Amino acid sequence: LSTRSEDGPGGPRTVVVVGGEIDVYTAPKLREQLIDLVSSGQYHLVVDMEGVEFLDSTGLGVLVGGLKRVRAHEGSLRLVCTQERILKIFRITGLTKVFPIHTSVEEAVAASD
Amino acid sequence: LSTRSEDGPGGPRTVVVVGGEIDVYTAPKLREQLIDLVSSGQYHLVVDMEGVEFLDSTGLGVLVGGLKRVRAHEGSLRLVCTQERILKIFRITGLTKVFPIHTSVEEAVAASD
Amino acid sequence: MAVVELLLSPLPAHVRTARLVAVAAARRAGLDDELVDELRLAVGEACSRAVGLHGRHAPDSPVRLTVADDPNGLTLSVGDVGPAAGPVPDDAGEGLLAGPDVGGGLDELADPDVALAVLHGLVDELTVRSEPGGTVITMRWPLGTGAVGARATIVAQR
Amino acid sequence: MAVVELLLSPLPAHVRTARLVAVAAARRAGLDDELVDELRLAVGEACSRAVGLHGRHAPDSPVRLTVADDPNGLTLSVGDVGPAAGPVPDDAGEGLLAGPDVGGGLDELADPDVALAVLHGLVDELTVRSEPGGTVITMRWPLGTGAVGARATIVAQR
Ligand SMILES: Nc1ncnc2c1ncn2[C@@H]1O[C@H](COP(=O)(O)OP(=O)(O)O)[C@@H](O)[C@H]1O
Ligand SMILES: Nc1ncnc2c1ncn2[C@@H]1O[C@H](COP(=O)(O)OP(=O)(O)O)[C@@H](O)[C@H]1O
Repeated sequence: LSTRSEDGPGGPRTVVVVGGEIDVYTAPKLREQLIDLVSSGQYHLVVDMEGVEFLDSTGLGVLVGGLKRVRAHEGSLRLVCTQERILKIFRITGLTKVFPIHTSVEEAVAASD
Repeated sequence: LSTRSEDGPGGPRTVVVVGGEIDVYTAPKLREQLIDLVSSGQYHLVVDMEGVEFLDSTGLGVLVGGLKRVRAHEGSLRLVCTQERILKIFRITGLTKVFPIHTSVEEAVAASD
Repeated sequence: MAVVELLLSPLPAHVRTARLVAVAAARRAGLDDELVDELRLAVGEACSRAVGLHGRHAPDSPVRLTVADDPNGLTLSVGDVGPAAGPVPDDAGEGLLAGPDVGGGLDELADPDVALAVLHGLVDELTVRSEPGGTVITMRWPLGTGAVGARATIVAQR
Repeated sequence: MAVVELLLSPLPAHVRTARLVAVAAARRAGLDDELVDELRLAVGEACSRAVGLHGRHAPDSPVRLTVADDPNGLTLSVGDVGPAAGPVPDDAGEGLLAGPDVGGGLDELADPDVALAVLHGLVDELTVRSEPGGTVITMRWPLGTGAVGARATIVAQR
């Protein structure tokens, strides 16, 4: 998991690169990291999921938790994901309607509401 | 598993390239293949184990069975193996005294008793 | 019929073991890659759900996963000792959004109803049977014509 | 204590499942790579042996593998329902060489005494307990100072 800052037309964006398996075992770590980011005032997040090999509903729960936290500060949480396997679970759960999902980090950083 | 013929100073040698995991699940296949080779008159075998990822006593049993079969025809069975993990089980079982073990196929093909 | 039964003390790490065992069985049975992905996720959801429930209600009881394969398909079942499964929300995402607020505790991490909703969306042959002692989730994947053909060939060779 | 229990119908393929589960537990517990290799082989030997014995004596009874980890080590045990384990040959290779002649049947493929001899040569902490109902092979690997140190650090952080 790594974090970097990029400047977009809407202001600075924090790009969070997530990898590996995000499940009931690793989700608590990701949750803490998202909480830390928001606590340190980073309210516009781009979560790059291209390196994610597995994601279950526990991982989704953590992303939804992050979304709620940034929204409480008028922030945003955008996802970058082109993997069909991963997108499938967003569709099943209806979360494609909740998260803006982009095909590249550039696109996500350039986006604004 | 592939088989090829090479000419050595002691005559033609059949090089058998073995890979993957040789255990109770795959050993029966290897056993059949060695039986087929001996049945078709190939009594001088060089078994190249460099691609073997796992070997257990069931696999050893098959190699010993092959050795007995070629010996019944005044043949030979030489092994090629430099992997410490694999050599360890030959040492534990005392089979380093039974099998000639070589560091390359060339060396094994060139060897004669 | 080849059967593997796995009893897991209810820890998150063991959900990975469950996925590993189920995926190995599925690959060996010749399930298509796409269905293997589906099965991996389904087993993960069912076991995360059970591990979460046991953690709260029965930390000393193991979660039980059974993998049975017959020539026509692969049957997996996951048993827990938690309270009866609730009705399935139409939209699992709603469950997550309706969940504990910002700052909510660990529950955010393993909502048993969301897991169930994902299973309903994911698995065609799914049975959820709640009994007084707990819930058993049973899932079945048929083995395709390709696999059946291969078996027929082996039989013919004998 | 984290415990995984695996009940396997006695098939060669299931020995692979047993290795997979044991290796995953060992990696998670932080066992050194070299010891993981040792454990993989040891679990394979113990389970191949049990699967072979069940195949002959109890095809309907499952082979049982238990993996338990505590802060100091990893304990694996494999239980079978076969006849009592014989004396261990000094030299496992002799067992193989003394085995069925050329053309000998399936026994060549899984000699329970050779498996036992390999285990004795391989595993430092090994117990083989034969009872009227079968044999239980128990193996233990200590978790090194590194792992213990890491745990101590976590405790200190709390
Ligand atoms: N936020 C995360 N998202 C996805 N996977 C993660 C995350 N954090 C850790 N992991 C994965 O969990 C596994 C175990 O992590 P560990 O080595 O304990 O992590 P760390 O050294 O970061 O504490 C790693 O293989 C890593 O890929
Ligand atoms: N003689 C052998 N020695 C070692 N591994 C083998 C042998 N034969 C097959 N295998 C391994 O067993 C696995 C399953 O083989 P399978 O696909 O059924 O083989 P095949 O197509 O050769 O019949 C393969 O991954 C292969 O690496």
